[in-house]
Amino acid sequence: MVATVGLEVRSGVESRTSTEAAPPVQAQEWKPKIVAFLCNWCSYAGADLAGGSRTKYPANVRIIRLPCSARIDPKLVLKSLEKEGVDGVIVSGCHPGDCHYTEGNYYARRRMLMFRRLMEFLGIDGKRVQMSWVSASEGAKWADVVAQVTEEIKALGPLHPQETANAADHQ
Amino acid sequence: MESRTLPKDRLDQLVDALIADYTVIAPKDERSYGEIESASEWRSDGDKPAQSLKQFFLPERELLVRYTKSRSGVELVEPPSPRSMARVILGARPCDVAALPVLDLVFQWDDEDSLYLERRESTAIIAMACDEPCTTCFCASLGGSPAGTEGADLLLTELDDAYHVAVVSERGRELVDRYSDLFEESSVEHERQRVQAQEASLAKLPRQVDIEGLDEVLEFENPVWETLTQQCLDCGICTFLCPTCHCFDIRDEGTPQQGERVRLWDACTFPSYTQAHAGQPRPVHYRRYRQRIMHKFRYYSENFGRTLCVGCGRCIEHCPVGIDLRQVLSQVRTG
Amino acid sequence: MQQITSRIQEEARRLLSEDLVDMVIGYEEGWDPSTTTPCVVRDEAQVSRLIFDERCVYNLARYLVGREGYLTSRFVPADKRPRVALVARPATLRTVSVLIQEHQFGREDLVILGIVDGTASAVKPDVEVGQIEPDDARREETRARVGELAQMSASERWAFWREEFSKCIRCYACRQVCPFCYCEECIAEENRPQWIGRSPLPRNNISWNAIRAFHLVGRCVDCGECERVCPVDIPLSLINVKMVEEVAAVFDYVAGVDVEAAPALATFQVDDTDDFVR
Amino acid sequence: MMTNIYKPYVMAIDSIRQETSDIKTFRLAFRDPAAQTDFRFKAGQFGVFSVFGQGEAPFGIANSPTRSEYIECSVKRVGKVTDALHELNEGDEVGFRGPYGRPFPIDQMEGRNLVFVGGGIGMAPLRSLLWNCLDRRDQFGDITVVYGARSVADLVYQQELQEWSARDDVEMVLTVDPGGEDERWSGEVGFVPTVLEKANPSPDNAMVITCGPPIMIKFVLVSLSKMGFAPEQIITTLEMKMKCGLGKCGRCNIGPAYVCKHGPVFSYEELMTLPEEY
Repeated sequence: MVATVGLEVRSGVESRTSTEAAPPVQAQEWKPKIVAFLCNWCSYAGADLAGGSRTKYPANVRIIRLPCSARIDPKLVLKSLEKEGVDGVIVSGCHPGDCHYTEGNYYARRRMLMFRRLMEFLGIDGKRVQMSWVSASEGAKWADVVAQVTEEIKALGPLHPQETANAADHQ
Repeated sequence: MESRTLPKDRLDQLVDALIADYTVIAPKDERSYGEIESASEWRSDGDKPAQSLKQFFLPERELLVRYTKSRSGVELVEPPSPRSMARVILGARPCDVAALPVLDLVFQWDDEDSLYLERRESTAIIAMACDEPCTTCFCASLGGSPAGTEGADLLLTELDDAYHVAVVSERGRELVDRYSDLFEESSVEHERQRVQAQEASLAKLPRQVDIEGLDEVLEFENPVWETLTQQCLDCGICTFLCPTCHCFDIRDEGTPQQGERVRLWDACTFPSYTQAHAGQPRPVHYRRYRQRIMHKFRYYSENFGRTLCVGCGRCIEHCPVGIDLRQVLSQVRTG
Repeated sequence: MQQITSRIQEEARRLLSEDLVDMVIGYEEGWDPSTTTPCVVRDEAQVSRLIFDERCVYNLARYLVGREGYLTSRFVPADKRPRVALVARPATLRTVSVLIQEHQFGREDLVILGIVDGTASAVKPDVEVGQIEPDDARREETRARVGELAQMSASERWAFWREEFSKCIRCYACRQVCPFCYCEECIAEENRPQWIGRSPLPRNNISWNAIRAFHLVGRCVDCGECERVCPVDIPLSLINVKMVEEVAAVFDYVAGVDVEAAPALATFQVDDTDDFVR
Repeated sequence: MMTNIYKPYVMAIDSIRQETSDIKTFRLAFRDPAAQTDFRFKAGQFGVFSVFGQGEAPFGIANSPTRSEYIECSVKRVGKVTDALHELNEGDEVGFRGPYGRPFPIDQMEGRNLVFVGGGIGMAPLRSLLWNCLDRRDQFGDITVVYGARSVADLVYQQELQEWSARDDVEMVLTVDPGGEDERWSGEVGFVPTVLEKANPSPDNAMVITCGPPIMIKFVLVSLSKMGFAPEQIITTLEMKMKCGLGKCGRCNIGPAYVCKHGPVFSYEELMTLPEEY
């Protein structure tokens, strides 16, 4: 089933200070951790369908449900990227025209495009902030999206301290 | 005052000797003082940096205590005592140095703030007299001068071929004795050059402001406050860059399992400074700016006998909208 | 420049004497000859304080908005707000256009004594008091540096900005000087939850500067004040100008050019590009 | 070697009592018994309590020094730290720094009649002093307590109110704001200042100790002067925002006074010399 994490971001949640060097990556192969913000009506239902029909897809993703893709405020994406263990974010909503609130995904589309451009200019690879349209019936597509994004981010390497150390980001 | 002479060609030797024995902090660029690894990193001729020495005694973020929660309960770990790191501040301007004894008063009041005071005890200060005061300097109005010795252990004054070294404190003498081979006895000629150099720079001081008896004149009810600095934007530049402003916030950063309780710079110009559930006693700008002036020029001297300002002029130089404290102090007096 | 000053004083005297406005927001001499400072003249006899020259760089539109803004103050009932005349540089004209687009106040709420430089602006001054050269040099230099940064690799840019933002002391001057940062309570002040870490750690500073830059997308008119006032010289204009270029390229929109238009991120087209969406 | 004055004691929550819907009283015991034995404080002093990870907040110590085998504080759920405190359970650990501030001038009160005037959670510091006086009852004259809250459900320390009412050496006057009463309520109905005037305690050889919301204090002071109480006879404790509690951080500075060092207990005479900023 879909493991959901309530959007309960405890205030002041910041793990270790970044002034200390983070502990070395565990011995076995590094696995990216991806936060996925799903709109409740389409993408979350799609992810639920994927889980319900036992579709296999990488478990690197932590899903957070929100009423609409327009509610996915870049501060949520920023807070996720700030977390020491997070390496990428997926924002997913209904296909244009299907939005339960009619135009939410249109606003989200513009907003995420500009946010990605800003992140890229600040030096965070655009592949770390991905967006997708997944409808309630597209369980399979959701599984593909997660698989592809996981591969892309695995190629980019970890976003946090180790990343600046061994600069895995290749252009 | 006892003095020595340091030939110019031996300055770099002195700096390298200090770097070998101490952590040496000196002006690095026009932005801030910083730790230097070699004599070349010290920018000895420019104006005072935008940031003062405050950050080396009251850092902008300072660990107070680190907490970790385990099954046996919360474990608190204190930061290591700053006493362990011996430091020398080199080439500090007299106004920045004079600010430290003013700050000592509040941090010694009743409960001794060990984090601040141990840093003070473990840091020797070699000041450098100013030869070119800026257009915004008004140290003389606060009893200081471009060659002020207050708070310094040694004061260097640049002469033609050497530096005049005034030995101000016991710690200064220890420094001079430790590197005695670099110093020479001070000559009458050097003394004459020092007096002449210091008078020359004093003459270059721009228009000063009259602080005499200001603390009696400052009235809370004076209507002039309401329009005095209406162009102020309530940012934190004048308080953060001020060498004597010391207000701070205490916050926890981390998870309930582990994290740090830290002290952060804060500013009375920020609306959130006195925001409380019970209400906001200073909701509008003029009440906050009035507190800034009253605290620095009246309340601090009523409590500690010293004005909380050294006339360095940073709040004037860096104010985003060109507010000049000298003008504010003269207008609030005439009122 | 001298006759711009006299034009401003002349207009101010007329407006105040005929009781058309309650105040004129402009520039006056500072205590130190090298500086000027914003001023508010309410009395006709004081119009001689108003001046204008190359030292007068502040974006005075900032004083119209925000919690204590003359046209939006939370402490003054709407019907008691003053009638304002504003001395407006070219960037201030564009700023006023965007603020009107964002319904902060109406065009009729203020009299503008404008100094123009030929750049496009939806809002025209009520009285044109002078012309100055556009600051093309600064603009070109900023654009060139944005270009340089764009050539770098992602990790080089990341290193560049991480170094720049680690200097940030969180004095919030960039926010306080910006006419578009008029929120009653900024997200940086929220502590339940604490979206932006309060202490000046590199990662908190990056989040602060990123969210501030994002909140200006499609709004910033590149008046350059945030970069000018930064006490630790962070090149903030580079980010703002880059996003101005992106918004222009992707949505063919420039802030402040059309008062009727909706800001870029406050509207949409059904056929907006979504080539980046899976 | 100087001690780190910001390092808190670690306290375990011994018991939690739900006083009202949004007020809880916490009874805390030092984890380190040695710290418990040599811990001394006086009625009217406060401590800075903290929930690790959320922050610190100052609260008056609500129990009496004569019963100091523990520390009690009553906390109203209003903000980030108080929210976190209300989430805690018995056995959890919190931080405590203190005791700080100037206590009630109990020695000046000896041999005098005492009038306690409390409102809402303002009863907490008064409770500390009241128990202190009751444990040395013979050293004081008449004791009158006028205490009110918005409604019956908002009255704190309900059992103790009964206990005090049952005593014959204390005159208890309880009230709720108009509309706050319920069918079983037998006390007064009216705002504290009006009920105080009705009780009309004599100002001769008397002192008043009052604490409550600022609006209540304002009108209580008016009533007290009408009843002939001189400013130096009236003692209050300020609910000013404090942070370090040690006179360093500057936050509680009003006029020449630092509330955390020169207060929080002030006579009304002293308060009148301070600017109206609390």
